[in-house]
Amino acid sequence: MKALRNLFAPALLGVAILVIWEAACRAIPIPQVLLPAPSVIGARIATEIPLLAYDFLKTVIQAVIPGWIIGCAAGLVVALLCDRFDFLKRGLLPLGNFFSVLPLVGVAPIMVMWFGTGVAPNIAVVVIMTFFPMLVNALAGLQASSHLERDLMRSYNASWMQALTSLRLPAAMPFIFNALKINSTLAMIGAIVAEFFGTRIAGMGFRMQTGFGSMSLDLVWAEIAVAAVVGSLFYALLVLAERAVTFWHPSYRV
Amino acid sequence: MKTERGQAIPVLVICLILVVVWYLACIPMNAVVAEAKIAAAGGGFAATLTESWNHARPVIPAPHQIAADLWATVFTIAPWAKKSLLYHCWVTLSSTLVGFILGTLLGIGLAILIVHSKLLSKALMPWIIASQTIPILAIAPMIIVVLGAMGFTGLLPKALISTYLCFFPVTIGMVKGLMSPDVIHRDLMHTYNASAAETLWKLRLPASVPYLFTSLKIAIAIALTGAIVGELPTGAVAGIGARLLIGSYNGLTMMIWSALVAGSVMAASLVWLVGYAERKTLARMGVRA
Amino acid sequence: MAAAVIEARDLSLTFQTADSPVYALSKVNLTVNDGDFVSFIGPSGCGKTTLLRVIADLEQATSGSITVNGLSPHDARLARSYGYVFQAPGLFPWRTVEKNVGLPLEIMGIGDAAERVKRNLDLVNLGGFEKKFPWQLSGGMQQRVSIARALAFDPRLLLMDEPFGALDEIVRDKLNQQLLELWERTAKTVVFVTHSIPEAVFLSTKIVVMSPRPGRIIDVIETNLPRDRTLDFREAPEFLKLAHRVREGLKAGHSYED
Amino acid sequence: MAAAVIEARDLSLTFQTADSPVYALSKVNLTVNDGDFVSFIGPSGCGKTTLLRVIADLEQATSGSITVNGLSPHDARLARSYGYVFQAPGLFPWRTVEKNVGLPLEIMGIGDAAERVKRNLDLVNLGGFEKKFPWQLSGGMQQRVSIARALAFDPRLLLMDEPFGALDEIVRDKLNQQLLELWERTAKTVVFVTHSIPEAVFLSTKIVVMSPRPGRIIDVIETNLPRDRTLDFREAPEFLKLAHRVREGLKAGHSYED
Amino acid sequence: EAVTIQLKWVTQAQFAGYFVAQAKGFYKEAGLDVTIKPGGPDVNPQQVLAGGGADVVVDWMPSALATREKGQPVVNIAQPFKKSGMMLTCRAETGIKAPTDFKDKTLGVWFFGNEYPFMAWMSRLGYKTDGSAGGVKVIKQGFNVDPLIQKQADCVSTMTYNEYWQVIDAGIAADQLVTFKYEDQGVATLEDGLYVMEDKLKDAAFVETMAKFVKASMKGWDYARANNDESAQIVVDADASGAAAIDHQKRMMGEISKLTEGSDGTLDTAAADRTVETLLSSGGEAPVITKKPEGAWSTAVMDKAKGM
Ligand SMILES: Nc1ncnc2c1ncn2[C@@H]1O[C@H](COP(=O)(O)OP(=O)(O)OP(=O)(O)O)[C@@H](O)[C@H]1O
Ligand SMILES: Nc1ncnc2c1ncn2[C@@H]1O[C@H](COP(=O)(O)OP(=O)(O)OP(=O)(O)O)[C@@H](O)[C@H]1O
Ligand SMILES: [Mg+2]
Ligand SMILES: [Mg+2]
Repeated sequence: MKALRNLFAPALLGVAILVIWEAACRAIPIPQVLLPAPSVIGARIATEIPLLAYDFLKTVIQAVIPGWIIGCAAGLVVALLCDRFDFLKRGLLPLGNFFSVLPLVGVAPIMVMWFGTGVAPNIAVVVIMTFFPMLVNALAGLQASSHLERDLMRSYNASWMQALTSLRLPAAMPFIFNALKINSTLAMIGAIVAEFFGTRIAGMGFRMQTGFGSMSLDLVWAEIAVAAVVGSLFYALLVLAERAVTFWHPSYRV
Repeated sequence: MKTERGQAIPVLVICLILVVVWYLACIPMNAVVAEAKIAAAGGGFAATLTESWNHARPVIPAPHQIAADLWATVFTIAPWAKKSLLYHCWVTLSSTLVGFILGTLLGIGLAILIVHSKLLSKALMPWIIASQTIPILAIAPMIIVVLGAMGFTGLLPKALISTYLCFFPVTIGMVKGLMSPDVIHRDLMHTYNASAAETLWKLRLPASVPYLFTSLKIAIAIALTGAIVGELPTGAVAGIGARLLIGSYNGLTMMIWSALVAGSVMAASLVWLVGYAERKTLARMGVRA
Repeated sequence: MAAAVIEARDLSLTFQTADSPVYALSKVNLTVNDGDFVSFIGPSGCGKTTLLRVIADLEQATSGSITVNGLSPHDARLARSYGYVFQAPGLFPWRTVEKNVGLPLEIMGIGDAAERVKRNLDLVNLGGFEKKFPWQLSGGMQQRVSIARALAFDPRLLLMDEPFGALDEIVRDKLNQQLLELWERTAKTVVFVTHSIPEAVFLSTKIVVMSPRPGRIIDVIETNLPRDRTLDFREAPEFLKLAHRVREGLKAGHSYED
Repeated sequence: MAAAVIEARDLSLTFQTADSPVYALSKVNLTVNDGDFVSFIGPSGCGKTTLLRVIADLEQATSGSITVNGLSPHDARLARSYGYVFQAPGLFPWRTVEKNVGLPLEIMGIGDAAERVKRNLDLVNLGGFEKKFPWQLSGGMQQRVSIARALAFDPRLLLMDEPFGALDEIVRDKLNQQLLELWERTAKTVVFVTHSIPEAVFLSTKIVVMSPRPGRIIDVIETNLPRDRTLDFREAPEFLKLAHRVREGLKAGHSYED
Repeated sequence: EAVTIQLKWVTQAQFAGYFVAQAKGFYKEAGLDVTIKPGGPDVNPQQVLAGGGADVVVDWMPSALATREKGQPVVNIAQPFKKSGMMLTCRAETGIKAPTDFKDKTLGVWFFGNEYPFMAWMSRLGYKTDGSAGGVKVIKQGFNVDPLIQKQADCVSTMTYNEYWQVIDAGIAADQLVTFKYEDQGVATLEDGLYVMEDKLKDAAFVETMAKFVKASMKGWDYARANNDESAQIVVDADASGAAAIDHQKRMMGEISKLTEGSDGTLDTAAADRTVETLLSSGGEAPVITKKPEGAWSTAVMDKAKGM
């Protein structure tokens, strides 16, 4: 019941947007090749479900999820290494910043060169995109515990690992979840854009690109709609997980 | 401050390790493209090294090749000439900065709205998230065309793409940050019957500073990505993105790599700048070292 | 008879927690008149803080009614009727001591802030620490800063939750006297939580003894002592009699649980 | 003579702050023997917490020397020689009460955790609150959880910073007695910060009176009272004499600053 | 009069005619103020045309026909390119000698609307392109020839005037390569033509302007053919990215000249019909066009231009 009420407001806004969009497309005939009306897109989605499902498999299951997991894990691990070894923090971290924006456009073709024509380069692009937000957030999060709490762990002569698992990781969770959430959308964008530059001839990005080429803008928007729904669900799952893990954070005790 | 002073040596050591690994990696990675030349040069160890480290179209160029190209495009050409890498860096940087500033303002503004209105947060948040799952490269051409038709060309469309990409991390981070003040502090403001604006200004914003800067670091990196992506549908006439694209299109490996290096250096500098601002701000706020 | 500043009728508050509900307040009846100095005393966890928070509109009662200055707690809060000293100092870490004390003045737009800040910091004997940040202070000093902060805007009603808990006897005695003087001079109404029986007896016109599980009032003692007391008064027989009565009440409350 | 557990010689500690340096400890000399119960008493801000933190290797002295169990504080900390009750509860918000108390046991890999947690929670009278989260407890209850946490792993040396500050007299008396029993039974060494003169006299074998600006020791009083005291003992003339001496020392320390 | 032209791709000798006409003042002579917008992989000229960002665009016919079928009436007004420059380039060592050898080979293909002639060709050859055995394995080729150089593909798509030479530059000698021109395989489609919105042609003034534009552009093309080296330099100068290399542009200019040779801008309707036929036979899950287009080319502008 509560979930339903929570859905009501965004749904209302969504319906409003769609209605305005549809009306605009009818009133001032916006060229179909620029922006198709929602009704047209809806019709296309209805007829292309198998194709959309196939592209979903190719992009989300094969590239987004593995890439997101590897990228987030890598960011976290490097953050932990930097935290553990001061030498790395001083030496590696400034260099880590260099990888913050390896521009997709340049990296994607290189990834194809390095990782071949399969799904690997797409995963690699997602990894590169998601790595930095996690690194930065995890580092900030690891600093988030209070002095008193850290002194307590010191008084127990807790090892670095123990302090990490009992105190610093839990305290870092709000930051880590921020990264996971940001990365969930970045991973979608990354995987799709990687397909623009990749060699595979299936997937949401590929379909969008060829859709452009053949001026099937309705197909492009159908894929966009799928991306939006999938991305939002992905995000919603993370919000639920966040609430379960960081229930103690003041932001949940209004 | 302490870390900065002690940074030079670790950075150098790590760089050195990277360079060595890089050179070593060149050998197997360039084997495919270089094998013919290696054979032509008579094979053997020396030939393998020289050919895989000096191939004109390598899978991965050796560091000195990139350095040479950087030298040629940065230092031997006037910075305003269009063959100069500096010129292209500036083109990208300018739209990055505009996009970053707009994105930060938008991100903070949205976060403030979301924190203050349950209804808005419920109605807006899903759409903000959905907006981020739309691959920007897919709609960028449309945005550019529409903006172009409305008379906006040049810097602004590219900056808007940056904005679109970079406001999101700021919003997410700031929503958390603005909600992070301790219960006792919120109660205190409550007892003063402080207005929402005062609570925001005196409590929520200061408490959100660690979240803000973390978000800004990510946002500025993403803004740069956005600016580069935005250059593609605008005819890729100038900027790092144009260099990457045209380098890639014409098979100019070194041009791609030096553009990549330039982009990374810019990104690292920008992130460093944000980090510097963070340290200064935190010091002014009396945060314990 | 003076007008009732706080009037609680059958006030109950139950916290719902994951495992079992906590009955923090149960059928509390209480009248605080204008100019009263009321102390709450009772074992840890008996609902003193909770009652104070209900008065301050920081917690909503589950049942019963309460008025503050004749208004609902909500309206009273909107009218900025009271100053609250929390049980923990709750200073803003990014503000110096003087900025922390000046916070309510900024928010309420009160002038002569600098002068007020100085006066109240001197009152709690923290002159010279204006520019320090909270983490550079000892626990007791932080507590004193929070007292200065609540006094700074001169509220008619003071709600103080164990303000002197972290202070040594000498400072405590001094602050007790200063608080008493302030109260006499300005005719404020004070609601005060303490664990010290002598402190409660020395300061109060009315002592409310509470008991836990469920949190409730088991005794209300009107002291009827002269307003101008000195510290020596603590040796007087009436004083000792009252203290004894409070102690007995407390014990009775305790016996209930062990 | 028993071996010295803590031995400080000319210990000084100065905090550098943005405006002026704070002389938190100045030429402190102190010997704590095995089995001693030592109380630090002194005005707020006189360096009690700082001294405790130096012993615990949480703060480095600027000059002078100190040993703990014959080791440097650092090595003593590595040997997990002490349990520390901080001035603030410092509970982890994501852990329930029982998990908080069990934390040191987890970290030190001590078995029979469940039993120890239960025993110590009962000791501080918090049976039934095992599953609550810290923010669901009153201030005094949080403080008691942190006491239980420090006792849980049964350290030979206990450093306690105003552990009973937020507790009412009755609970406090009870815990005083229990602490005393524990101390007698296990022959622990206890270093204890308090603001209550009766508490200090009642519990201690040695009372260290401190004074601020600069933080220093102005008197060390060996009580030489029998080990098995009961609460009534607080009426005894020796008790009152000692209390008087402590009070005078405290006043002397104070007079220095006002 | 102001005219904006949107190119299909980045600044290079492929569009030399327009840059030359601009640089040599042919447009100005005709009383035109022309803005040339370079394109790129993300620019769809038809979209720019629909969005009002350009008056006239350079595009390939398949894309234009697709747009037309989607309800956006664009019309070919002139066709400076007579021949297609598209081909498939294979490494000789793969053993490919004829189209019959493609079986189970990996072929790089450009998508983004350029895949249809290829698909038509394959379906004519009887190869499946869905990756099943006995067919060909298709990979999407980026806008360069890396897959061939790195041996990720056996053949890649190239233009005679551009990518082919990148292969050569990469150190693979011409005799190690086998090429198949689409022109020769009978699956060529018309490339760089000029397109405008159909309804605008009703406006005589617009037709007049376009006629001037086409005439001046063709003058540019003639000049470019006659002065290859100078034109290449003009292109390099016009490139704001600083990436265009003079040697490469000179060579491209030479090849482009072969494709524009003999064109005065008039569309060869037979070639256009062949394009339509090829596209209709391409099949696939998203056919570019499903029916024969009506009125997709107009002689109005050329007629006028010839009369000037
Ligand atoms: N937010 C909450 N959620 C659940 N239970 C709570 C909450 N706040 C307080 N309680 C419970 O309510 C009871 C009363 O708490 P309260 O803080 O009023 O006690 P108190 O009298 O102030 O004690 P102390 O002297 O220790 O500060 C306690 O049992 C406590 O566990
Ligand atoms: N980190 C710090 N930086 C600067 N000054 C500090 C710091 N910690 C403590 N001080 C100062 O050192 C002095 C002694 O502080 P300490 O906490 O030891 O006092 P205390 O005796 O424990 O007082 P209380 O009874 O109020 O807890 C105080 O004046 C305090 O301002
Ligand atoms: Mg309380
Ligand atoms: Mg202290």
